[in-house]
Amino acid sequence: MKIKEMLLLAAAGLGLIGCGKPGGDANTLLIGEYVSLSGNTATFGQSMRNAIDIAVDEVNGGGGLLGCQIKLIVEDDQSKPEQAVTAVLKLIQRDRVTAILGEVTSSCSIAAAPICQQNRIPMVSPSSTSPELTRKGDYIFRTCFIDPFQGAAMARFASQSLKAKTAAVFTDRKQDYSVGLAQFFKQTFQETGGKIVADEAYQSDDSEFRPQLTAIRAAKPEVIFVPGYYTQCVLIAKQARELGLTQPFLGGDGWDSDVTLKSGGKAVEPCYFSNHYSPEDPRPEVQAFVEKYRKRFGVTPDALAVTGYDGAHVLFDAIRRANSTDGAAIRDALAQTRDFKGVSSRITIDANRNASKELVVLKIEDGKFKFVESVKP
Amino acid sequence: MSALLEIQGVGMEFGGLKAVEGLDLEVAEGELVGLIGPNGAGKTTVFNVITGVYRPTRGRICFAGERIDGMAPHLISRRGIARTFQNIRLFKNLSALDNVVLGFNRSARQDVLGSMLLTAKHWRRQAGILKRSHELLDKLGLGLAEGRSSMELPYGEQRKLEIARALATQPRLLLLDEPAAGMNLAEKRELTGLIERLRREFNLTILVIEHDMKMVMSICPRIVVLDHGQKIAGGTPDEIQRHEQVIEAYLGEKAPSA
Amino acid sequence: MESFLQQILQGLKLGGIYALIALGYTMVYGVLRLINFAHGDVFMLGAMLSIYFARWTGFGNQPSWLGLGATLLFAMAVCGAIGGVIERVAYRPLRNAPRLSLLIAAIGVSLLIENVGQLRQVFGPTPQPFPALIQTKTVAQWGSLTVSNVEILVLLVALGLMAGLHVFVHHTRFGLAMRAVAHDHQTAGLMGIPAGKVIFGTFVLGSALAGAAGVLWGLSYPVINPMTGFVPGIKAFVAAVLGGVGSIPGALLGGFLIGEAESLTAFYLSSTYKDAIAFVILILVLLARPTGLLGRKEVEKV
Amino acid sequence: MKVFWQNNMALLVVLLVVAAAGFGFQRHLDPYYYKILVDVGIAIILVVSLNLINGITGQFSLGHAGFMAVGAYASAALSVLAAGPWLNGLALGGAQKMVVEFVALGVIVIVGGVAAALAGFVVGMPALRLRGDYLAIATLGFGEIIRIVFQNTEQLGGARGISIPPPRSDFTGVYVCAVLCVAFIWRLVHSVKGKSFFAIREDEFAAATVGIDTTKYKVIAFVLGSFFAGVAGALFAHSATGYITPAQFDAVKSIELVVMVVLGGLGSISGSIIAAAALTLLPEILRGFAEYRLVVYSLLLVLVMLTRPQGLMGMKEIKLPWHRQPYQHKPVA
Repeated sequence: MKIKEMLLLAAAGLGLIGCGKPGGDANTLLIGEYVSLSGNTATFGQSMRNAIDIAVDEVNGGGGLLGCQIKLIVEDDQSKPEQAVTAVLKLIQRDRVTAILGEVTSSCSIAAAPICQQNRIPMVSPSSTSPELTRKGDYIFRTCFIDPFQGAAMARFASQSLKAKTAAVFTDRKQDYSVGLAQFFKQTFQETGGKIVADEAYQSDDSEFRPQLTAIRAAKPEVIFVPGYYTQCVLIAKQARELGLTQPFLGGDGWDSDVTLKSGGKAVEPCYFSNHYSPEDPRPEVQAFVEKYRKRFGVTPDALAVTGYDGAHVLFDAIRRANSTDGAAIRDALAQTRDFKGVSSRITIDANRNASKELVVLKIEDGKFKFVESVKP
Repeated sequence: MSALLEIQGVGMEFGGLKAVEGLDLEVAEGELVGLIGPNGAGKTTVFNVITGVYRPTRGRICFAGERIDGMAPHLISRRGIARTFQNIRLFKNLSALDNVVLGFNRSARQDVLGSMLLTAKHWRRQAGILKRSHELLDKLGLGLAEGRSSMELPYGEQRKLEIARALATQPRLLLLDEPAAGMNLAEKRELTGLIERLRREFNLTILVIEHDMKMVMSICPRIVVLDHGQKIAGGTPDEIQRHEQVIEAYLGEKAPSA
Repeated sequence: MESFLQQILQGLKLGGIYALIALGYTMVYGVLRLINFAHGDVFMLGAMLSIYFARWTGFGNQPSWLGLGATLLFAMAVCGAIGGVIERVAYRPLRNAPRLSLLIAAIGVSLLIENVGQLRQVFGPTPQPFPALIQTKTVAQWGSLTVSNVEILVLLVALGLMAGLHVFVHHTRFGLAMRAVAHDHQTAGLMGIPAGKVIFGTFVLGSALAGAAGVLWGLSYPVINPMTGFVPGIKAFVAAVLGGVGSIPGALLGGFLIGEAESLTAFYLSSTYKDAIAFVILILVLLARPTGLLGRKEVEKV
Repeated sequence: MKVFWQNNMALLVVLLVVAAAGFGFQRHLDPYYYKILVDVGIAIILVVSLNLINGITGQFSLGHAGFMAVGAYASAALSVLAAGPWLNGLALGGAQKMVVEFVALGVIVIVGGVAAALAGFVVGMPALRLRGDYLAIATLGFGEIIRIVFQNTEQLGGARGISIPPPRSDFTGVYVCAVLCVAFIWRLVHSVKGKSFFAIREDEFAAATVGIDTTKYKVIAFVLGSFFAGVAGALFAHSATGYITPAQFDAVKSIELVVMVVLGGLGSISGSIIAAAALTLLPEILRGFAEYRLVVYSLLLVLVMLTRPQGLMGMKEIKLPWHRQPYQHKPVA
């Protein structure tokens, strides 16, 4: 009796999930997107999702792709790698999507990548920078630069452009992204003759950074490299200034956000960080995107929005060139992406399925992001 | 042959409050001793000290020639002292049978692995304990109640079940803390008979705290009186009834209900 | 020496806020034996709603004492109300349920607040800047040791509120009733104390303090998102337990100790293992004093 | 010996059915459902083992994810350093490969479990002196310490996580472990001596006075619970993706597991199984709600608690008809 009830319950549960109708009709092209809409990295996921929405609307407004309208199916992964796997399986198995976009964080992308690989569904991650990701297989691509490039670029910028001899590093030990950037920054900075005088750490959930900053102050570095996300970087900058640290900050693309300017105020100046684009860049494609994004969402697009937008367009472009919804064909087209004109820069996919693209160094000055220089791959 | 239980100069203090002071008490094998005194006299504290709930602040307690003060409660139980509680403390959500089975715990020297794999040896042992538990429950007239959870049982049966659980540990000394509390006259009479019977059948030595003077006087050949943590008298029921200090101690509170 | 004092000062400020949050935990625990998991989220709401309040009234644009006072009062009132509603809707029906069920209801409420908060239509997941209700200034400087007005303010408001609470608990009828309920639910009921009302009042009071803590947090760490409450909530909970859950001076002591422990370990021992070391200290303290520093030892009634 | 086989026949049959089902599912079941089923299996192991500690023995642990992490990382280390390369070197194929990988998974899983059990012992010995919420905080602390240590161990990938080579824990592997976990814990706590676990929860002091070594039983519950948490961790680490990061084992995960235990009913093993399945399936069922998914999820959680404060099953158990009863109650007259 009880068992029967239980089985009925379970069956009802599975039946409910079974409602989703797999595949699309002839006039729609299904693209899957898995992203963190809840959990700790929801703020990043939101940016990426917004930008991809714009990209899809553009393509659909311009007549669609391969004669079809793109239908984007977005699944939330709660910022958890194990949930990312489930979300991707659902997109592939239930919805039968043609290709997949996502995720922001490397840990979620790395967890989900093998699923795409096994099912021969091309996956493009717009912003996961861990080198590990694209080693998961030949269907896995990314359209952003990787940790070593970014970390090394900032180290060279510190020693060559800023002529810094000493640096402090302040790492978010909970974020793979931050740990990766810090490692390559330290390596390169030391190779170019610099010295790391302080190496401190925090965890993403922290709010009080003064103890570590006091230690950094005592080491008297010329620059402070903070490879974190803006959610903490703003607080770090504010507290550092309160403690009388006047050195410039260096950072990665995690600094790029309206939040940095709005909440950081004078405290985040001067700061130099590597990024995918400069919102000041006069190129029309940049200005068009920035304006569209501002109009729709009320804020300046951040790094994750820009990479999301470019990632989506690189994928759509590859599908167009492949002229097919076949996974292998799209994969080959993706691999042959050369000098794609993205908002961030020209994007070329290299032999390791990583994007070879320019990086820009921005400076925060007068409440704005100013272009300083660009670094070629 | 020395006494089964020897308490020498035991004192128990709680942050300056002396609950028991310089208590000497001997209970010989096979005796049935009553422990009485007004509320707050420290009777239950004596039980708690004997069963290892508290480590006495001074003095020594020997059981069967072995010092047990300061020993962990479960070790004292395994040496042969069992008890019941003033406010019944059964395992409420477990069945009556399970409560008794737990008393047999000590004799079931089986390992965790055996029970997980359900080995033949384990199965046999388990059957043996169940058989003895059934028998014990029958003996106390609880046979029909065994499948019910202990908190559903009527009050009188809960009291008896607690005694059954204590007996299952195969004690030599049984400490009963107000076994007749809350019982009606008929139940009390039955209990009196039960205590007598069990004592003979299980070869028990019993120390009993009881407020019902009539009952204590009728069943206990020897009575010890506590007041303010000190022993003020000891002797046969007749001697106690005439003892001046005892009468005084009780008048200070209320007349003994006899 | 200056660095040492600097760490002590940071620890005091952080500890003051932890203590304010911990008070809510400890008071509710006292009357209900419930770890109110949603408390950290009420704290977050205090900070978050203050942002909207300051924006709406314009207090955020122009630093002023009036603005600060008004925002603080607003946060306390609104959080008190929220706390009351949560108690009525989610906890009261479970008054006689097992304690852990109440805990799960609290976790559910906590998740609900966080998830609703993350919706685009509500707060959205993006961190929002907390307005500068007062201008941050360095008010004292000895060598490299700097003291800012925000730090002084946070400490003063936290201590003031705690002193107020102390007076309230020890010198009002409601406070007496609260202590009676905390001491023994049933007896208090028999003595004619309306336990239901007292519990409700305690929730309102504790939540109001969390609201105030939210504003102080916003002033010190001016970036707020819907998940902001989780970590300070857990830390304050730890502080309450460390001090001896149920004890108001314990919450105070626990809060300051956690604040100092975090601050000093990060500076002197290891920033990498800071949280781990803080937890090791906590566990060692608990092993030495299994009911917290100022917790009442529950004497087993046999 | 005959009794032993009689007692274990049903279990063997269930294990064979699981193996057969696993074989079938792998070929014919939609991989999305397959993955969810595997997740449910891992959740069952975690929740039932936590129920042994929290529900059955009444010790409030908030650190289960930490022990899961120990199992996951110990097994990961074994796979990366030894098992993975060794299996690769064998270059097997077909059925042979399947069998060897299954056995290798067994060894890996046991190593994960033993490592977690050891951690459970080291943590449990001192911590179990604490009661109630104090124990909760201490275990929460231990869980966080374990996570932070892994986060800073570069050899195991640190915050960047670690990729783990095959063998993979498939349906068969996970459900064999789940069935054994449920069977062992069920048999233990419903055996004559195992009733002691319940007794400690009901009244720790009374339990001691009937001769139960309460410390020993609490440690057994903690160590055994940690063992299965480690087993689940090892299975989790070797699941389809073969990639773990320390952040997956944070306090939030521990809280999630406590929620499942209480929702199922404290002390009810069948309740734990139902709750593990229900709360793993629920977010998937709710996918239709898009961004409101977790709002609905938390709302449901509160509503269930309000309507069923005892949890779904209370203390009751669903007993299988073929369950061989060690206990025979006389019928109530």
